[in-house]
Amino acid sequence: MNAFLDAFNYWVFAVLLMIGFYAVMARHNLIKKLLGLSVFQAAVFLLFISMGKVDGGTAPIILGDNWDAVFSNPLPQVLILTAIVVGISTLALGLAIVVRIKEAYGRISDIDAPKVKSGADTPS
Amino acid sequence: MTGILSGFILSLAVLTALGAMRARNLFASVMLMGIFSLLMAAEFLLLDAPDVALTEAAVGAGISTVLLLSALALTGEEEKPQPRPPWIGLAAVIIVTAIVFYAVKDKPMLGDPNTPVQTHVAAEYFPMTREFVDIPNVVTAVLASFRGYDTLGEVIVVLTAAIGVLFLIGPEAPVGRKSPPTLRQASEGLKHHQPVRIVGKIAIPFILLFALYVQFHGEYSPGGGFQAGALFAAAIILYGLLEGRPAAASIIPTRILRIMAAGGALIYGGVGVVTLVLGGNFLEYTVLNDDPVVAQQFGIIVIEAGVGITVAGVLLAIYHAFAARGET
Amino acid sequence: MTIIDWISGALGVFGGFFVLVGGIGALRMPDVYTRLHASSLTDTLGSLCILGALMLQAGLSLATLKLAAILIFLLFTSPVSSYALGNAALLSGYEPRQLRTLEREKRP
Amino acid sequence: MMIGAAVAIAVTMFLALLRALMGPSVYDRVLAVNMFGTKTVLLLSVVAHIAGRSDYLDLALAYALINFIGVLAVLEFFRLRKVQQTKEAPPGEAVGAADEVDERPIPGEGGS
Amino acid sequence: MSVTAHLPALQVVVPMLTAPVLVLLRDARLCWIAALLTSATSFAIAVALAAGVLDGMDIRYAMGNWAAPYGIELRVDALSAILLLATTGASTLALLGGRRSLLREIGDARLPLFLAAWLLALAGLVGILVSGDAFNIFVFMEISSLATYILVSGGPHRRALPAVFKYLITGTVGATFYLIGVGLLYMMTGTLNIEDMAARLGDVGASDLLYIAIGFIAIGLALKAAIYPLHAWMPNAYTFAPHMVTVFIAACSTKVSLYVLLRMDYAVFQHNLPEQGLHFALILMPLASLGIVFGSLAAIFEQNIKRILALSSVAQLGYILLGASLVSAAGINASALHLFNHALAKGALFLAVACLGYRFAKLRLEDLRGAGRLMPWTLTAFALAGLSLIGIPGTAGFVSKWALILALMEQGALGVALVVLVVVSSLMAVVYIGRIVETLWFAEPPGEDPTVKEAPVMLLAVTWLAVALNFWFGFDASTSGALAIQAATDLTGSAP
Repeated sequence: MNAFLDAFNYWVFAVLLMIGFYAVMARHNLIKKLLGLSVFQAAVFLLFISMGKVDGGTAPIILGDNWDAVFSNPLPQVLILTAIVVGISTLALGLAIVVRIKEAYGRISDIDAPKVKSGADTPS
Repeated sequence: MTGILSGFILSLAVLTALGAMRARNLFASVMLMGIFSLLMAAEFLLLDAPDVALTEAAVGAGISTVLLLSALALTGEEEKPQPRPPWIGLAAVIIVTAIVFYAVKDKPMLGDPNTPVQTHVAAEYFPMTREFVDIPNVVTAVLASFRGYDTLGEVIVVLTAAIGVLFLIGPEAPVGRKSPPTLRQASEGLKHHQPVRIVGKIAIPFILLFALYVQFHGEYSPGGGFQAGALFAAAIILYGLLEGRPAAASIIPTRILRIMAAGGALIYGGVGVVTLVLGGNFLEYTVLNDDPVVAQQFGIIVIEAGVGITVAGVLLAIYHAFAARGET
Repeated sequence: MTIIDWISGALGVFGGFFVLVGGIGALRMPDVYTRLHASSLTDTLGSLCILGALMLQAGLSLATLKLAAILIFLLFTSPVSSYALGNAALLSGYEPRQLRTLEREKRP
Repeated sequence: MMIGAAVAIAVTMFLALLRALMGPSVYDRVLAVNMFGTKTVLLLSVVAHIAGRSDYLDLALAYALINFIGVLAVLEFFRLRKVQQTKEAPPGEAVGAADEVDERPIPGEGGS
Repeated sequence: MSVTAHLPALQVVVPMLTAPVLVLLRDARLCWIAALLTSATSFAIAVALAAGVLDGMDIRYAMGNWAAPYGIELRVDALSAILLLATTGASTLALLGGRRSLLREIGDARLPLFLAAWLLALAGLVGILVSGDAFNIFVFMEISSLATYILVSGGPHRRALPAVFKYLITGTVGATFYLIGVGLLYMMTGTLNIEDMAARLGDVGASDLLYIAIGFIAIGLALKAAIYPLHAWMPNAYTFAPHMVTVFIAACSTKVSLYVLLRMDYAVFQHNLPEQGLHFALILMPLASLGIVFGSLAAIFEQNIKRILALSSVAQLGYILLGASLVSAAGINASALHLFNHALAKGALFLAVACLGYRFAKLRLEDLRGAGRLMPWTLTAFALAGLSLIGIPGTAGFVSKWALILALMEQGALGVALVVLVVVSSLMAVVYIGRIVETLWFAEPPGEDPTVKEAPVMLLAVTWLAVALNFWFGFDASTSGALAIQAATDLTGSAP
C-alpha cells in the first residue's frame, strides 16, 4: 500500500496517458481528439515534473542567498516549460485546421467516412 | 500534508479528465479542461515547480480556453454519437496501458534524492548558476543560458504556430464553400454589460503592470518571458472581449503583431549572432561584457525580452485570426 | 499564541466554513440562480476571511501587499463575474425555476 | 488553523467539480469553473503560507486574473452563439432557439 | 575562432533566423529569392560539413560554450552528413524549380508565410540531424513537424485538410511517445546528452524500465518515420500536399525520423545491451519485409500517381530498415547509401510529377492518358528517374540495392530469402513504374487540350538536373560510398 502511494504520481501519469490516448484514437470529433491530445501531453508533463521532486525540497528559486537548502530539480521543469509551449502551439495549429475542415466539409467528424453516411451527419 | 493534498488534487484531475473526455457537449469538455489545467498547475506547484505552474495556468486555463471557445464558435459544439466502438483504438490503448503500468512498477520512488536524476547533471546546475550567472531563479538560468538553444527552438515553435494559423485562417486565407456567407458582424464585445466593462477596464492596466513584473522579475521569482507574454496577450484579449475585437486590433494593429512575433525571435537570434561576431560560440553571453557574470545576466534579460515580445505577438495574432474568421 | 494568531485562526476557520457552505450550496441548490447566489456570496466572504487570516499571519511585508492585491482583485471581479453570468443566463431565456414550475403546474 | 481552511477549500473544490461534471446547463458549468478558479487562488495562497514562500503568491494573483478573463471569454462566446442562432433561425423561431441553451440530458454523464 | 568552427550552428541558425525575416517581407518574389539563397547557403554549409567528415574531423559544437552534459552539444557524423546533403539539396532544388508551381498553388498573398514555414521545416530537419541532445531533438522535431503540417495544408484540394489533421495527430502522438521514452531514459541516467547517456547506461544495466523506454522511443519514431504498419497518415499527406512540398518532404522528412531511431538504437542501446541488436533485428526485420511487400503491392493497385509514389516510399523505407535491421556494418552501409539514393530518385520522380501537376489538375492515371506525348521531356525524365527507383545498373538506385543484396548475402539462408524478397519487390516497382509510363506514353489521349504543353523551363531543368544526379551517383558512388562506409563504421564500430 505504501509503495502504491509512493508511486501515486506515476500511476496517475499512466491513467491520464490512457484517457488521453483513448480519446485521440477513438473519438471521431476532431476537437475532441485535440482535447485528448492535451490530456495525453499533460500526463507526460506530470511524469517529468514528478521525477524532479525531492522530499523536503523546495522550488529551485533561491530565497535570501541560501544556496545550501534542499532544492527540487530544475532541469525537468525547464524541459516541461518548453513542452507546454510546444503543446499550445500544436493545439492552435490543430484548431486552425479544424476550422478550415468545417468550412470545407460542413462537419468536423467522420471526414474520411464514405459519402453515403453524410446524411446522418447533419445535426439532429 | 502536501502529500495528501497532492494525491487529492491528482484524483480530482483524473476525474476531470474522464469527465472532459466523456462529455458529449464540447463546451462542457472545454470547461472541464480548464479545471483540469488549474488542477495540473496546482499539482506542479506542490511538486516545487512554480514556473511550470504559472505557465500551465496561463496557457492551459487562459489562452487555450480562449482559443478553444473561438474555434467552437466557428465549428459548433455538439459531438455526434458514435455508431460503433472502435476496437482497434481500444486494443492499442489497452496494450499501451498495460506496458505503462508495467513500467510504473519499476520506477524510482517519488522524492528520492539519490536517483541519477537528482545526482548527475541537475545537481551541478546550482553551483554553476551561482558561479557563472548568479541569479536566484535557477530555472531561468538553465532555461535561458545553459539550455538557451532549446528555448530559442521553443520561440521558433511558437512563431511556427502563428505562421500556420495565419496561413490557414488569416485574412488572406481562402474561405471554404460550406461556411455560411455571413456568419456574424464584427464582434462588438460585452458593451451592454456595464459593470463588467467598468471593472474589466480598471483591471487591464494592472494586468499589464503584472505582466511587466513577471517579465523583468523572472530572474528572482517564478516567471519569465513566456509567462509575461501570455499575460500581456491576456490583457489585450480582455480588452477585445470588453470592447469588441476591432477595438483591440486598433490598439495593436495586426501588422504590428506580425512584427512583434518575428521581431522577438530575431532579437533572440540576434543575441546569438552578436556573440558569434564578438568571437564567442552561438548564444555564449559571456562575451557581451567584460564581467562574464554581468554579461550572462544581460544576455538573459535581452533574450527573455525577445521571448516575451514573440509570445505576446503570436498569441494575439492567433486570437485575432480565430476571432476575425467569419466576421463580415 | 498571540492575540493576532487567535484572530487569524478564527478568521481561517470562518473562511473555511463559508467556503464549504458555498460549495454545498452550489451542489445542492435547485437551479442556476440559486446556485449562483450560494457560491458568489460565500466566495466573497470566504476569500475575505481566508486572505485576511493570511495577511495577519504575514505581518507587514511584501507578502501582505500581494495578498491585498489578490483580495482586492477577487472582491471586484468575483461579484462582477457572477452578475454577468446570471445576466447571460437570464437573457438567453433560461428562467428561474420557480416560474417554470408554476407554469408547469398550470398546465395539466 | 490554516490547514483546516485548506481542507475546507479542497473539499469545496471537489464539490465544485461535481457541479461542473453534472451540469446540467452550460451556466452551471461556467459557475462551477469560476468557483473552482477562486478556490484554486485561495488554496495557492494557503499553500504559499504553509510552504513559507511568498513568491508563490505571484501565481495566485496570476490565477485570479486568468480566471476572470476565462469567464469573460465564455460570456462573449454565449453572446456570439446567440447572435449566430438568431441569424440562422427564422425570426419566429428565435425564441425557441434560445431555449436550446439547455443541454440535452445525456444519460450516464453524471461523472464521479 | 574561424567561421568553419561555427558551421554546425550556422547550418541550423541560418534558415531558422531567415524565416522570421520572411514573415516581415511581404513581397512574394523577394521572399522566394531570400528563401532560395538561404536554402542554397544551407546546402553549401552541408557540403562543407560533409567534406569535414570525410577528412576524418570530429565535428562538435558547444552551444553557448557550455560543456556537454550541462549545455547542448551539436555533433555531425557521417550518417547525419549524408542526410544533411539530401535534405538541404532537396529543399534547394525544389525551391529553385518550383517558383511558378508554388505561385499557382499557394498564391501571391500567402507565399511569404508559406516560404517562412518552408525554411522552418528545413531548420527543424537539419536541427535534428546536427543535435547531440535527446531533448533538443524533440524540440526540433516539433519545429519541423509543425512547419511541415503548414506546408502540406497548402495543398489545393480540400482533402489536404483531413490528411494534414491526421498527420498532425499521428506526428504529435509519435513525438510525445519519443518524449516519454527520453523521460524514462533521463530518469535512469540523469542526462540528456546522447553520448553521456550511452556512457552512463552501462552502469544502469538492463531492466524492464529500460526496455519500455526503448519501446516508446521506437514506436514514436516509427510513427513519424511511417514504418509499416504505422504509415497510415503518409500516403494522403504526400498526395494532397502541394507538388513542391511533396518533393521536399518525400525526399527527407521521414528519413530524418529514421535517422534518430538508428542513432538512438545503435549509439545508445546496442552499445550497452548485448542482446539489443538481436531484439532490434527480430522486431524490425519482419516489419521491413512486410513494408517492402505491401508497399509495392498497394502501389500496383493505386490510381493516383502521387499515391503510387507515396506507397512506393513505404517499400523503399522498408529497404533502408531492412539493411539497418541486419545489425552489421555492411547493412548499415547499404541503409545509409539508400537513404541518400532514394532521396535522389524520389526527389526526381516527384519533380517530374510536379511538371505534370503544373499542366494537369488531376493526377489519376485515367486523366493523364497520353500526357507523355504532350510533355515528352517530362515523361522521359520520369522514366529515367523510375529506372533509378527500380535499381537498373548505372543508376544510383542500383548502387544501394546492390550494397543491400551483398549485405543480405552475408546472413546465410535467411539472407537469401530476403534477397528474393528485394528482387520481387523491385519487379513490382517495374510494374507500377511501367504502368505509369505506359499509360502516359502509349494510351490514347482523351481529347486535344491546347493548354497542355511542356512544363516551365526552370522546373523542367531542375527535374533533369535531379535525373542527371541519379546517374552521376550511379556511375561515381565514391563520395556517397565513402560517407556511407564511415557511417557504418561510426555506428557499428567495424568497417564493412
